[in-house]
Amino acid sequence: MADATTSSGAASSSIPADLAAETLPSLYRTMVLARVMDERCLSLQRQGRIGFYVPLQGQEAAQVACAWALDAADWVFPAYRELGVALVRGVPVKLLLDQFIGNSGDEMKGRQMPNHYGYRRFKFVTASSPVGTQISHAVGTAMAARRRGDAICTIAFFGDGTTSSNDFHAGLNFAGVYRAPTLFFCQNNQWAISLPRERQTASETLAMKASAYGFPGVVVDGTDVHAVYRVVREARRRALAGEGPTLIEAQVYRLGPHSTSDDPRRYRSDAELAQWKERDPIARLKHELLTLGLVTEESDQKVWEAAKELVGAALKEAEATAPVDPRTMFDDVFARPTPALEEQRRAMDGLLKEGVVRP
Amino acid sequence: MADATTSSGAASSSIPADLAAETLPSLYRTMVLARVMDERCLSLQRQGRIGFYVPLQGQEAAQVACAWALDAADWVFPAYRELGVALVRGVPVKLLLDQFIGNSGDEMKGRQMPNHYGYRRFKFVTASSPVGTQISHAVGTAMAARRRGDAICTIAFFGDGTTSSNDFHAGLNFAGVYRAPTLFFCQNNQWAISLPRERQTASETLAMKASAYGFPGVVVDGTDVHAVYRVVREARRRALAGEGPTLIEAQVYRLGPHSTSDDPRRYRSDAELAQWKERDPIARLKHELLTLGLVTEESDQKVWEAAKELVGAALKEAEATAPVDPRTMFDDVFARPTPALEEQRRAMDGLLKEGVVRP
Amino acid sequence: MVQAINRAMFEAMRADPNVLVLGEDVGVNGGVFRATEGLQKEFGPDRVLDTPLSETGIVGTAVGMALYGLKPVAEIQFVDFIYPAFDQIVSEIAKFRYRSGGQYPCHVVIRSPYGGGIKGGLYHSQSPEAYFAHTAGLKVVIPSTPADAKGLLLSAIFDDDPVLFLEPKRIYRAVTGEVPDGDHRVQIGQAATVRPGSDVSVFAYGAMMPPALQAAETLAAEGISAEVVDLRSLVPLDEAAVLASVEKTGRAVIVHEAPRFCGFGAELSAILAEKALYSLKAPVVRVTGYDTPFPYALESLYLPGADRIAHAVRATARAA
Amino acid sequence: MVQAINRAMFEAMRADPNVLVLGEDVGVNGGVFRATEGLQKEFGPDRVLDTPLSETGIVGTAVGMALYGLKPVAEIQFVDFIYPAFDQIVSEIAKFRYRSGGQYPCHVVIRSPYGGGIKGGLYHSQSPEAYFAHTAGLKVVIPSTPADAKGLLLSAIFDDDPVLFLEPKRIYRAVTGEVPDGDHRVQIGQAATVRPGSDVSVFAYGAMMPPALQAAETLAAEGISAEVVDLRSLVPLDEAAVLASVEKTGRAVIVHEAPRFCGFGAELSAILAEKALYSLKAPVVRVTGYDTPFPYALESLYLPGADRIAHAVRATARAA
Ligand SMILES: Cc1ncc(C[n+]2csc(CCOP(=O)(O)OP(=O)(O)O)c2C)c(N)n1
Ligand SMILES: Cc1ncc(C[n+]2csc(CCOP(=O)(O)OP(=O)(O)O)c2C)c(N)n1
Ligand SMILES: [Mg+2]
Ligand SMILES: [Mg+2]
Repeated sequence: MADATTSSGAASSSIPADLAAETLPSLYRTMVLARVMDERCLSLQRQGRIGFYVPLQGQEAAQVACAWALDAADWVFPAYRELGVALVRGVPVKLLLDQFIGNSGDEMKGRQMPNHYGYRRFKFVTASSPVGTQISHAVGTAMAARRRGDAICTIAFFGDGTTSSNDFHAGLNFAGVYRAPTLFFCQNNQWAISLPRERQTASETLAMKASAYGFPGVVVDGTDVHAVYRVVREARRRALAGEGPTLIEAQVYRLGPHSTSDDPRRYRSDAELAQWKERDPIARLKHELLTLGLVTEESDQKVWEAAKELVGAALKEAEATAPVDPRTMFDDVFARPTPALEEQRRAMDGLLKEGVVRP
Repeated sequence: MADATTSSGAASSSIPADLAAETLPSLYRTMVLARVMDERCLSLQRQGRIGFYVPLQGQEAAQVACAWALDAADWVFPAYRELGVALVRGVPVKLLLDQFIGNSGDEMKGRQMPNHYGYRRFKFVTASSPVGTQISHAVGTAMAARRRGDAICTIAFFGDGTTSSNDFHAGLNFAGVYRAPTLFFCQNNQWAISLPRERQTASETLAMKASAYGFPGVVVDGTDVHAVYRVVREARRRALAGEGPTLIEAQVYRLGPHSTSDDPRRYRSDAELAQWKERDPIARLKHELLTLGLVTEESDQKVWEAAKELVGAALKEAEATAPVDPRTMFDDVFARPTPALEEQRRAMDGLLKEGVVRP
Repeated sequence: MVQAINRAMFEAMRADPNVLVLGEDVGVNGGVFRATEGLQKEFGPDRVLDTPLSETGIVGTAVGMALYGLKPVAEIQFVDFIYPAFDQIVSEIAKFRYRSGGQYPCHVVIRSPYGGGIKGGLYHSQSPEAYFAHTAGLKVVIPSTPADAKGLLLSAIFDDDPVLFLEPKRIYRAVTGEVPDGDHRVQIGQAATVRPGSDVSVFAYGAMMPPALQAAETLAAEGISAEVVDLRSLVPLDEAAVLASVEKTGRAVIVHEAPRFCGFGAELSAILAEKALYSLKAPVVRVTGYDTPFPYALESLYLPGADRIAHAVRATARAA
Repeated sequence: MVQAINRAMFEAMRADPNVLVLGEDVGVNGGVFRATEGLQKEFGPDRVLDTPLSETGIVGTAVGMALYGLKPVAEIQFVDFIYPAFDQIVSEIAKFRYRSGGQYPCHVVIRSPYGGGIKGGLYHSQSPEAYFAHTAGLKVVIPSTPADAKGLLLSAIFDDDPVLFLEPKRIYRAVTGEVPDGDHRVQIGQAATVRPGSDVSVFAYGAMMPPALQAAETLAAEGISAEVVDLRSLVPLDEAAVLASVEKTGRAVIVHEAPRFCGFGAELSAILAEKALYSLKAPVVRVTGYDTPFPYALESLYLPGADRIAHAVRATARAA
């Protein structure tokens, strides 16, 4: 989606105050691409072509509009569900699929489960699985950038459940004390696996937790790209103006399962799902584009087809990419392997050569 | 201080709405006893007769009035500074001194640093050093008691600095979600070692952090026994009525050093100290008692002397108590020592008998 | 095996109203591996608690419950996520009885799936048993069969001490076997000599038992008799069984998934170097995970398999 | 030693504006052991940060700073309080470079006083080095002299990898010695044979070095020649030095304060049992803390002292 990225806010350092009508189609295309990839990956997982997948359906507007309001120089600290953000940052689809497959094209070198990626050049920091740990990283990076005099902000993405984590508390508290230029973007998708939002915490909103740390919290409709964009933009302005951090709670809904290992019918009702499906962010934006005359049913069809083609071509490439070299297992534990690691590498090599073990 | 305990609220299960005038002298005597012990222990530490000490000066009113509002059946989860609470619960002075010395009379069996004590029969749970861990314990115990149908509450004591801990966040969040009958009693003594309250967190008050967990927080003047008593009593009523937890921020001042290892002149001004010394809670209550005619300068003199005698006699006893038996080192790791521990005990015994090591 | 674990919790909860279960997704959802399936339906949401997403809170509140006399069984969804609770485990659970002079036992059971083999990558594959085995005051138990899983978990729940119960998720469903009904208990602290042998002792536990046994089978055909010992309990360790085996065979191979350096195998080896040196006819070899984080794509190379184990046993049998 | 550590931080901060210090009470107060004394005065509160009371936050923000290219030196006031940061250390610091395919090095230095001997009881005396040594991706360094403390800390700060730098607080002031001025570096990963000998190898580190050396002195008078090796760096371990010493002496005694079970000594012993078995003339003995939490009143019995070490070396020298 070269188009989405180069024309996106991410590439420009002067971020406009509102989402201009002419950017909407580009933003929409990125959302569609995310949806198309999501569906493709779910089916790849069912076919055993990738091992695992975490879908983002229902959260595309929140992610894409939020990322749109950032500068390319800002640092993003994602969790595992931020495909929409990655696309806006410019991460090529092929690279993501390499990661999902875990092949030699994967910049994570096949070491992580699908969805746990990061790309230094896109200022999109490699995610881990333990929830919340990225929150205090984002604060530290923001403090470091300010020390260096770099006019950027950092942003941590996380879910409603993650507000219960240790790092939510520590990270937001440090951010408040040091007035770190950090945005905390909480996608409240109503569920943390099987735990509904209202049993995650007794606070009325998640946004109001910010007051415990001395800075503002804002609730925003995460299916409304305009609202999300404006809120993020204002938070970013505050951050760079030295006014401190902001907690943003984007209210969305996870339309799919938590991951391909999850069956949401065990814990939530079809009625609830149906209700939220009516607020599908992609349908909503499409409706707006239709109204504005920026898209027709036919041109929309083409947007979807283009996305499918893009993903299909990238997948073909990714599946043709060689597997990871076993010898790389011992790299990057340290900057240079220790003698003990070199010895273990030789031992494994020996086992491979003798045919005791197979790659 | 048999008197202070038996006549205190702790011993009775019907806790009066207000501190009756006739209980004030008894409450005052407990505060004086705490102050006397404190000063004695500071000097014992200087003389090398105990290894370490954590004083409570300035926090007597908050602690004693709070404990007064509890029932003997309630469970107390202290930190290391809660001498005033321990005295109200009825812990004998001799037993505390045994702990400070770490002798064979110490119910902790000489295993912990001074000030880290607990007594099951007084429902005063043995403290550890890592700050905050007791907060989630108090929540779990409250949930357990409710499950058993026991009409009690639990109370966690901690300082302003401890609001930054992981367990503050986890404990309060669980308490909010499960509406646990727990009181969170934060003694904001303005300092966490050398860090002033306003750099601990950017929130305006500590009490307001409760709203992040969906329950009320209250600020109270911790030098005013009446105010503290009333606030705690109401929080306890709420807890037992199923209305959930309360966070109480008692504003006090640590008049002494953080511990005998600390020199507060390195980080705070004499002026600040002098200002707070004027609000010494003991002087304040004495003034009230004088006004009410419940004490005279002469009878007050006697209160102090009685406390000194009590402490002196207990100290004599405690210092005459035998040291701990080295063989006990291997007890209580598990309910019954494992074969490996028995082997280590035999090995140490052998070393002792051969004179290789000395107790 | 996962059904056996589920049965153990049913039995324990029926037998004793003090037993309760708490953790993330353990209630309505029945646990992400279905280990707690059906419990909430039978015992209600007050005894099978779906908790907020905080391991600190899960373990911290479990401690408070245990202090009051309940027997909480806390689930950590993957042992890779136990670290937010590390302070509660190491500073509190392991030390409560000791620091209070015996006044406050703290019999929390923490159940958690561990280990590789399910394509879980760095954060859904770890084997951190050595951390806990090094922590004085904790028992550490790892079953390798459904019957042991049930028997050891029941023993753990009714033990007087805190127990970390690590479940080899890789063989949750793969390994089957008879599971005795009712209050079946397996005593904690006893190893099982699963396959007697005379040439080399192989020590393993958890998900490493199937490949260890498979290796022994292969080697038998080659005329090498491997004795395979399932440790079952790392703390307390059945040192007598370990020493007896090596005194017989004179040779030892130790198998675990965790990285080698300072892993549990080091302790076993050190015990042999101290107490069985004169019986040793060959170097003590460890077949383990490598000293790297757990790699996703290369997990089958990272994890000890039957071939690697057999290779090491063969070399050990021949060494002189 | 504490002054040497202080000097190292001054040197590093003067040399490189990317170095900063953060932790509880490290600024105005200069650290509870005065290790950071004077730093805030010279470098200001933006480079020497007094943090809120959260080890999670200290280490988590330090990670973020390191990702951006700073070189944060985080102080954990006592290593007993490192557990709230365990998740950040084990899940994040140790694995960042690896999981990102080398894109994100994470060179955080964590300094922390460890060990007994100051009447600190359970929570101001622990020696948890084995936890970290078992964690792939972390370097673990423990100096025993002021010169090494300075040289190793400077190396740690300018290393490309994360380093846990454990300081033997018991000898912060007790042990003195010349400290070279300026940019004095001691390479991480090299042991020091502090006292050569021929009969028994004694391996120790940190605060166990003085009693180990004292024991060697006592034994020399008895005609037993003990070689005393200061490991200095547990990860990477100078395995060559360990093996060379035991190949020479044929006998080994390992000393540490931490509990024995699964302690660092187990790894040393296991390396010997695997790679030096045929050189070993006597069982490998560990002189360590007992497998209990750290006791307050009995700490002098708990901690290995010169007499206990000498006793073990004597027995090892005589064993045949
Ligand atoms: C510390 C930790 N505990 C448990 C898990 C297992 N887990 C993975 S995602 C998840 C729920 C997260 O919910 P939320 O923060 O709302 O994010 P969402 O998945 O809804 O986007 C859980 C419990 C984990 N990854 N990390
Ligand atoms: C987890 C942890 N980190 C650090 C310490 C060291 N420490 C002991 S007390 C203290 C300050 C506590 O401040 P506060 O909570 O305000 O309580 P106060 O001492 O003022 O009563 C610190 C940092 C500790 N005990 N536990
Ligand atoms: Mg969610
Ligand atoms: Mg305080």
